[in-house]
Amino acid sequence: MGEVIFWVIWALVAVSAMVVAFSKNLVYSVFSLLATFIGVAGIYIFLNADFLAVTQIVIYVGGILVLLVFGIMLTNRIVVAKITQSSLQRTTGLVVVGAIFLVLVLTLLNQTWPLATSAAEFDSTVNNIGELLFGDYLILFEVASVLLLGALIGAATLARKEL
Amino acid sequence: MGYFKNIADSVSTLITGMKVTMGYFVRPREHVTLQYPDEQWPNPKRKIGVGELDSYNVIRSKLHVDIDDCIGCKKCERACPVDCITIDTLKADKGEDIGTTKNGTQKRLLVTRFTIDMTECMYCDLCTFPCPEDCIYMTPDYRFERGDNQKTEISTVDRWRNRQNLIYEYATVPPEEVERRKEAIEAEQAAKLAAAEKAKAAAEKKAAEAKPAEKENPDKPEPGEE
Amino acid sequence: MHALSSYLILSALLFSLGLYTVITRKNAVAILMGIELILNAANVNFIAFSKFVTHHVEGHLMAVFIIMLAAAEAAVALAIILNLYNDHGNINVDEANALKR
Amino acid sequence: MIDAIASWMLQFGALNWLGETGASLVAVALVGITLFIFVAANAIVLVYVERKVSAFMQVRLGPMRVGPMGTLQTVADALKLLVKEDIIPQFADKVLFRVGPWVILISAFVAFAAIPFSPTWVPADMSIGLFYVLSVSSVVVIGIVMSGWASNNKWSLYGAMRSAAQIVSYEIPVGLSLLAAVAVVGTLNLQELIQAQAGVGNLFHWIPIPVPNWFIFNNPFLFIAAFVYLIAATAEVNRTPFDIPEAESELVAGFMTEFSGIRWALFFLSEYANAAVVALLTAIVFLGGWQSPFPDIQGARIGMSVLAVLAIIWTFYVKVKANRLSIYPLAVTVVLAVLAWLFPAFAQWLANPGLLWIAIKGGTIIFMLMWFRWTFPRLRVDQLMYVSWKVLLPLAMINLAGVAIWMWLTGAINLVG
Repeated sequence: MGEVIFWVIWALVAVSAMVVAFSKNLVYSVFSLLATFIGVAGIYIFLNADFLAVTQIVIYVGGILVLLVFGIMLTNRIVVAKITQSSLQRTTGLVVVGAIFLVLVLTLLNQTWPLATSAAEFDSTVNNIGELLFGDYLILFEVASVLLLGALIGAATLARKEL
Repeated sequence: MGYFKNIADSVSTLITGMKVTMGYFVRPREHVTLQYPDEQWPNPKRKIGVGELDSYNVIRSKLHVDIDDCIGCKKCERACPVDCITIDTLKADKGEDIGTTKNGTQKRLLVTRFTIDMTECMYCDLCTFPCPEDCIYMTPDYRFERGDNQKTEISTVDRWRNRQNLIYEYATVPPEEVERRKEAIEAEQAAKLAAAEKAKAAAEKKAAEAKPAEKENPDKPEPGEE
Repeated sequence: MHALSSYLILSALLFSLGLYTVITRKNAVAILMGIELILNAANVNFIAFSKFVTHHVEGHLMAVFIIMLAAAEAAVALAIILNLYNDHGNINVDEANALKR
Repeated sequence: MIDAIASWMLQFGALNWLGETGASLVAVALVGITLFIFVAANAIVLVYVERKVSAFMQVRLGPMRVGPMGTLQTVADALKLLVKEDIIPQFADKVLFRVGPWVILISAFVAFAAIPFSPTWVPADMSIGLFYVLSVSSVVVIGIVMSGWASNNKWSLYGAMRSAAQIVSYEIPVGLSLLAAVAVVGTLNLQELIQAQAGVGNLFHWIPIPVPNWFIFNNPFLFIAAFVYLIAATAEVNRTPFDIPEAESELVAGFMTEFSGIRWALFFLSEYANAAVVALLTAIVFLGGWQSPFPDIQGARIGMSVLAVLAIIWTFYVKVKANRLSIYPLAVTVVLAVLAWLFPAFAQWLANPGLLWIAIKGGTIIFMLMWFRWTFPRLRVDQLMYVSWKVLLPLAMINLAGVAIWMWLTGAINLVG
């Protein structure tokens, strides 16, 4: 059962990411990104990363995707519901990226990973993440918060008209 | 400081507003609305005409005919300045009693059609004065909706300019009856015509004498009960 | 339950598609979408390894920081794209080849 | 709960053929269908209540014709919407137009998966329940933008963009105000959050008035946080006075302009599902969820008696002040108090935590939402942003710091996790 759901989500992520990459309609691209993000959140759940899955939905779907949609709506003269986008060097790009993908997959499959021996799965990650975030990684956390503040101020400054 | 004052003002006004609506919510029911078809506001009274012009005080909302009292004199039709009244009559049969009006007048004409086009009517009240039987008058009934039993067939194309729903038909004579009477009258006239022809033919025959018997005209209808 | 490789292949696919989007698209917002795909691929890798190899939540922490970074980056990038649109009337990156005009 | 139902099903020999996965699948389907029926019934009932509440607040009658007191009006409306012609504008984006309403409905619907309705009834008792509810309700905005965009109508697009800006802004005060409660208890699990609110304590820890140990009475900062949450959440689910995305006097109907029939019904369903989620979440986080306000039988009796006395005072007040007799609250509370004193079982039932209490609390919050809606005029767009960024956000932040200081002062740390 879980196997079937896993592969369905896997296929959802793959197909929607392909739509993002190949669709001529920019709006379809951005909305199929929604399916990609939610599918990746589902993949996280299969990896026992419940906190990460929810964070993914909150920040990617509720934040970044909305920003992207705003970006599209504000940077096009909207006449009809369809916004086309053009691409450059499609064939070359496809060949290069396909080669990279093949190399990656072959490498991954031929590699033997040092798999963890303990079969115990962590039940909930929230406590562990919280303790690490305010323990070992406190400096990183603070730096990230400063970064976010800087990004906020920077974005607000850049987006002003009289720059 | 204006910032905090703004917030304080907002909070206090919000609370005031919520108090008002809650006051109405918990108040025992004193609704403004009425359950319309069941209960209605009374019509307003007005006092313009006095004495013999007392009928002038009627609110003129709809023209109405008591068709049982109508004698088909067409005085109202002639009085109407906008020709919104149409009356058709048929003579009653000889010796037939089609009733009397409330004034005791014997009715002689059968009113087969009495339509009032309320889309044309301008509520001038002029038709009510000539009526000898006081059977056409204005009513204060302002509801022009018709029940389902009075619905007329409207073609979809003409719906937007259709006025059928506001042309009121008051005549109560059923169409078969009208048809029957019309046929009877036609037959009577045809019979009269036939009799006249016959008489004429007989006179011609008499005049001709020697000629052989003529064939009947096939177009001529059968003579009635003569 | 599932082999590590199924996650890694998915991640490789996401990365390749993101890369393809970045190198072929002209529209700046579409390029941003490709970058998000690449970051997602990295996240999947981090979390898959943290479950199968290290068995510790430090990988999750890295993913949290990546997501944070992605949010900051998207905000700033969109501000820049809006400026680009104000200057050029479109956001095709191949036409934005002058520092000032 | 899913596991419980599945194992319960497997106890019957006749259902053994399902196997473990089949049983859990059936259990998931059962819970899902039950929740969907709950959402649909919730929308139908709430639409009726909303119309009646608005009518009474405006001295009208509301629906009266269909059924006794118009109770079947919304059922008739729902039937009408189901059989209405399904119109898709010619130049709309057909795919997104079809998908949009479902995105909104699903994101509103799946939030119920983490809501605990009683000590045992919780569809999925997850360790990140609160965060989960917040996250899935943030997906709504994508559905709104999708439907607004796909309509190919400028009013729809305006509504969608307003909605996106509004929801993204108001998510922050919502999160911060809930975080204040989370900081007190130290868990994101909704069930543990409720369990931490059991018992009776002093009002704001020091004022010697016995109140239930709910977070709204726990400390003054959480009291403010509850209101910050309620206001911000009202905005997040696009209800009046924050309904600029569908402002009917400016934007026709905002993002729903082009929708009709069943798709429009989906919007309505999700709107009221969202309102229910907000109400239930307020009840859970700040009002003790399914916890009873009474600690035991004696507490229930005394509490009901206090209520009855309050009702008597209220009746006299109204009689003196406005010369009217409002008999219903008096009668109900007195009867309940007498019942509680006569039958210990009834008092025990009142003191038990359960579905009754979360329903009462959620219903009160929903009534407050309706009360807001029929009292306040709509905010302007700039005022909306002002309220979010300049009032609610600083207030929520100060609250968060205040909660920490309060906990340090009182030593009232009750960590669960």
